[in-house]
Amino acid sequence: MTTTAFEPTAAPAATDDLTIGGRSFRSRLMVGTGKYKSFDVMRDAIAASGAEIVTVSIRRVEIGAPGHVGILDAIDFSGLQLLPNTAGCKTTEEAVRVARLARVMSETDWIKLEVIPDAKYLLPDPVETLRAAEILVGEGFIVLPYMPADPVLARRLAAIGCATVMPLASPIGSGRGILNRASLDIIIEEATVPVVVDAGLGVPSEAAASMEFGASAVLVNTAIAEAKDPVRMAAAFKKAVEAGRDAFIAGRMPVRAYASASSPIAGVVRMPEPEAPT
Amino acid sequence: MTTTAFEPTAAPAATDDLTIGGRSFRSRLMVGTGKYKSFDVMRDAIAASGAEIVTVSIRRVEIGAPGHVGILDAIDFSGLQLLPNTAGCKTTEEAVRVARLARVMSETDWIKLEVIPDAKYLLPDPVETLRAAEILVGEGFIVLPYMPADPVLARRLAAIGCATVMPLASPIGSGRGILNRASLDIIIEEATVPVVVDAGLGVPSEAAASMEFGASAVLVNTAIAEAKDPVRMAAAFKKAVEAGRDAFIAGRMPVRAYASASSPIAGVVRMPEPEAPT
Amino acid sequence: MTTTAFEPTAAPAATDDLTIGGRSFRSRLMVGTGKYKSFDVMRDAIAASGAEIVTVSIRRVEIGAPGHVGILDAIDFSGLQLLPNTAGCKTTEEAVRVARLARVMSETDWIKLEVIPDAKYLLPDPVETLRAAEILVGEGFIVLPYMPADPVLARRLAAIGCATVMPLASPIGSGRGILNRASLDIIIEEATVPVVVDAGLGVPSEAAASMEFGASAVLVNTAIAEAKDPVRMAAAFKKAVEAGRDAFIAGRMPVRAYASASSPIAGVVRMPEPEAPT
Amino acid sequence: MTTTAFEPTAAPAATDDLTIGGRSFRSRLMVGTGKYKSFDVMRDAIAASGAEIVTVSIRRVEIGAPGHVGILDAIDFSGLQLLPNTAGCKTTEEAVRVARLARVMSETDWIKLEVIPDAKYLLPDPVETLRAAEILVGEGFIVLPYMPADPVLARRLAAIGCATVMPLASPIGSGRGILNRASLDIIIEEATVPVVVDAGLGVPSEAAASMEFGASAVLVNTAIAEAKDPVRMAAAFKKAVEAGRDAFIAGRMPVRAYASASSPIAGVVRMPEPEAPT
Amino acid sequence: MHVNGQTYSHREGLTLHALLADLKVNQKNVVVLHGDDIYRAGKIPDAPLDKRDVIEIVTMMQGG
Amino acid sequence: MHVNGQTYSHREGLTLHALLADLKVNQKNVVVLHGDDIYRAGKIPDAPLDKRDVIEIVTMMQGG
Amino acid sequence: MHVNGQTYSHREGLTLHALLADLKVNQKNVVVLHGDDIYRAGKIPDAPLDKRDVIEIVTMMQGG
Amino acid sequence: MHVNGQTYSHREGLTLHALLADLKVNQKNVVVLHGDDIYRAGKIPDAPLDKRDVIEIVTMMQGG
Repeated sequence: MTTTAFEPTAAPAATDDLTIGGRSFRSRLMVGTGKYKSFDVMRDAIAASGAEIVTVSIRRVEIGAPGHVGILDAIDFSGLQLLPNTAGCKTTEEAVRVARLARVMSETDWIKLEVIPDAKYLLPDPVETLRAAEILVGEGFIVLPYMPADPVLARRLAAIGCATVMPLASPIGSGRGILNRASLDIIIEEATVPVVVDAGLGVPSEAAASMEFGASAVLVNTAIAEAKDPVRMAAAFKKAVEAGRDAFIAGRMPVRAYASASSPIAGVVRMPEPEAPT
Repeated sequence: MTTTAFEPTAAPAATDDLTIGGRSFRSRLMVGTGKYKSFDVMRDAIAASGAEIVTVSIRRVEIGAPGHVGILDAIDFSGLQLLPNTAGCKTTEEAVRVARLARVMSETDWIKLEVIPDAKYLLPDPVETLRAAEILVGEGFIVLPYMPADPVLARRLAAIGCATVMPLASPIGSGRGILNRASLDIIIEEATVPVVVDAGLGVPSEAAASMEFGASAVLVNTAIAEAKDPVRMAAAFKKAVEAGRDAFIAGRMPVRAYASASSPIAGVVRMPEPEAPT
Repeated sequence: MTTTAFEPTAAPAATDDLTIGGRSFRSRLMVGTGKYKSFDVMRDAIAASGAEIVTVSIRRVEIGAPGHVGILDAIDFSGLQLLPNTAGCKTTEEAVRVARLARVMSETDWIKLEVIPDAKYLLPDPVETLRAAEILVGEGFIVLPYMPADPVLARRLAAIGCATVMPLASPIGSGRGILNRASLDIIIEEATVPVVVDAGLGVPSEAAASMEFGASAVLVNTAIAEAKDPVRMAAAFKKAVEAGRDAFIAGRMPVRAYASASSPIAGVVRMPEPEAPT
Repeated sequence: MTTTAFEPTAAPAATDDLTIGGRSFRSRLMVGTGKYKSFDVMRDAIAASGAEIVTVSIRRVEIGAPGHVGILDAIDFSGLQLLPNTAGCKTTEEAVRVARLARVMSETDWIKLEVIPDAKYLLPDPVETLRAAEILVGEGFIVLPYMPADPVLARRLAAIGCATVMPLASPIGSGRGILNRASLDIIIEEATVPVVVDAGLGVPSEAAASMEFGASAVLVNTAIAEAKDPVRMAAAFKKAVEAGRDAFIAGRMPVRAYASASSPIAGVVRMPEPEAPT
Repeated sequence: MHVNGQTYSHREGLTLHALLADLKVNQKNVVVLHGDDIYRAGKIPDAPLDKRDVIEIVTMMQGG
Repeated sequence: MHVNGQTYSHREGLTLHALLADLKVNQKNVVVLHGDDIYRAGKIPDAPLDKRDVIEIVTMMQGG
Repeated sequence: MHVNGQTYSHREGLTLHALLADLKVNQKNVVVLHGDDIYRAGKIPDAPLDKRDVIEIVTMMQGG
Repeated sequence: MHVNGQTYSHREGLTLHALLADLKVNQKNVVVLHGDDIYRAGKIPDAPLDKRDVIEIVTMMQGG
């Protein structure tokens, strides 16, 4: 089950693959590995999500805990693109340092850049994120920066060579959904790299909507991990992202101010006029 | 392809079937047959939607048009539940009369009751809809009334024996999405019969959202028929409705005012304090 | 002093008066008298609101309570149009009966018709409201019906001779604001009598918005009575309703998809091109 | 108490003055001077708005246009705080240079800092805005930076000594209203300097709402200048801002999921039970 | 008989005025419904009451 | 008489079958309303028609 | 030299006052930037101009 | 010296291998930062440690 899940069989048109850092993906749903009740649930949820890109974090080992188990001891990530993050870093220096450790640890150049000074809303610092991204791009990383939904910042991050931009829909883990729609629309309109809606999505319909208005992908963690049934919710997000992408490609109907009848106007069976007396 | 579509193979848990008028359905997406460019596109779209309940209308034949082709000449509805509507009827009398014709025509007791006096917004008349529903229920029809998103009216329609209630999300064919969320929430909270969100849905995410907040099913016509690629859009709605229903059952995460970190708080790699000179 | 309050000195153009039941009013803010901590606060709040139409209810006297004080013992309504309601009535019969008692009690033909079967959301019954309205109009009442935001019902209530329609913004006393914007827009577009947005408004900006999108007036009770400072809140609603009405008359700017510079495009001080070496 | 309610001319408590750069203001509505049809309309609109802070721009004189008339030739700004902007500047260098010219021109240290690289949405550059602000604060300017609705950037701008932060509600001149509510809430919650909602407000209710959720002031230009009747619209914004501020101070009612009756529950006149036969 | 929804034990010769007196009703600003007849304060007749009568004595209260 | 909402000139001895033939109606998948009687295709009687009769000939069409 | 972004042909002995006169600039309410020096109306020196000079002559305009 | 942010009392002749042994670190799937040098599990040199050294021993964990 786990195995097959990592090799999606039913392949959509290759022309609709998502390409990041020169690598192609069929799934447009990225998932995180945080907050799961157990590794077993995590494994099954990742499988059910069909995700091909999975985020992890880098942390200090617990000293004096010989039995200490890291995620690599529990999960087989073969066939998946690991996306280590710099979560917890408050400055450019910390983020760059953790990125370098992550690169050696994960044996990939991919890094989800997070520079987040505040703990309450976990909002990224636009200035430090740009600074750190410049350094990491310079060191050959494939940088996927988590960022505020700021179109000007998105342009600058793309301009310096980031592989994607990852604007937030709402605060991390809040489940408040898409609170920045207007800004996301502009970011997508102007995008020269894939736009990944990251953080805040709480239900599959919000992921579907993100794809419908043109996002290239979405990243979901808490909404799956904290669902009552994470595996079923992961499957729901998989379907929703596919539905939203299909709808984007299929081309939505126009929005009308007024109604438009679904049934023919002509030929309705009406009461006849009363016969005029002869 | 068409054939198989009408006999869904992958069956969800029977316990999650939708039951209306004593009949069980696996699909929670009902589709209309209006506005398609061709019967071929309609046929493929219905198949791709996985719908098991399909709406049609009753109209006068064109006199002196010997080659006249009705939908029954073009589409094989075997295996589907036909749902004839009373679209175009402005009064209780007209609706009841068309319902009787529809019953003989379709050989089913199912009727989608529409009593709509105005042409601009095609909004149903609450008083006439209730009157007509009482008559038709009395005549043994299985009545699915199209109605304004009015919780009190919904209670009354259920109380007199309607098989479902079908509140509108927004005006028919407008594609404006869910404009009555608060009223729909109350209707669903108080519902004693299945609540089918009908009219106005424009994209799959809106169908998914309807299922997530507890609708039993949705009815879609224009959003599929008027998509640039109706067949792909039909498949998108199928996935979205399944995703929304799965999410409803899986149980969504709580919504938080603040953020909640996805990565562990402890063990972050921080810069050490500078060593005090010795 | 209270008296003068009921004769606003600064008069807007007489042409913008609100006319209901043949009587003209300068204020477009109607207020209720429920839920106040004291009659003194109520009196000051009504004065601060500038309201000229004030709602009251009819209730059984407490038997064996000789000192029983009704609102008429406490408040001087001279100069105000009393608007007794039928709150608490669940059926047409109860509402008609209370209306007749109210007429004798208040010495006015004005009645705010409420037929509300459920206690949780206090939503009006569309069918009973129409029935009761027909009877009361027939008896010469000036009927202001509280109603769901249902455009078809609004047309019917106006057609049978109601003086206004009073669609709800959200459930009574919920303070949830305008949850029925799309339906209210249609009701206002088609209106042949004044449209009074009633119930659910929680803050002045929602009253201002109602006037901006074309309501003729608003009715507010809980939002004022339950404010920490009801008198200041009453003054705030007064200003907001005037602001919204002024804006409606002044004619709003167009909404643009893109930006439009507020400062001149030409003549910006730019850095000069570097001088070519000579 | 009642008295004061009837004399809105009486100044609000001095404690509610808005203080920026050590100067106190009674009005919380700032207005721009762009886009007016004539200087006469501008003059009357500014007066009707009651604004005490007015924005202007700096532009090159038209060479060879001897009769060239600048705004100072047409409008008497005595008693108003001039707020020159750096509109049109795309880089830190341009903005700093224009700020220095503006300081000499206006004989004030106040500057509305705008660093806007793109013309389509006129969105400010977060990185350049912070850089320019640091330079100008260092030169003793009272800096009011126009900024994206980014809470982290707002904290940084306040930390380096800006006098206010001016997050945008939606793109300049779009009239799209408040599209960043969630971000504005966080900015206001964390604010250590006055938060001025700037750009995008289209109608007075949006200004009132901004004040209700805690903004210290709003800045409006296009919504007044492009109204059909700018002077009446200016008066409407004045009332709306006062209404919103009053409501903020008065303390809004709680929002409830359910209804709460405005009229007494007890003592409703009900039909009696039919008398049992004796 | 019924008064304001409660049963009231009728007695021989009871009239409307007597009833109001018994009940200690503050007659200022009240309206009385006797069967289908409605009387405002000050115009209430001293009508004889039957044991099947339904009486409502109401006043104006706060309301929204 | 009325047929599908249009007046139709009745003639002596006209029957339902004759009418359908005159109108060249493709009888497959139609339903006929004659007064209050409803007949499905194949079961339409050759009923005599009166000049005050109201006839509806309908079929199933697309609809939402 | 550059004046308000446009090239201006410098001539021997040209001064700021002469330039403003040439350009027929209404000097009321203008500010002049000469290199890094900024002068308000009425305080503009009659400085000699070099052919590499950059001059900005600005005023206050409408703006939001 | 500092190990994972905590001060660690350095002793004469301490090496990286000895430190990891002391700390009972499960060396599978860890990465070690020694100054600016980063070593993956299995490639960690037995480098001598100085009392001013900063050591980070990290692994991969859950995260979003």
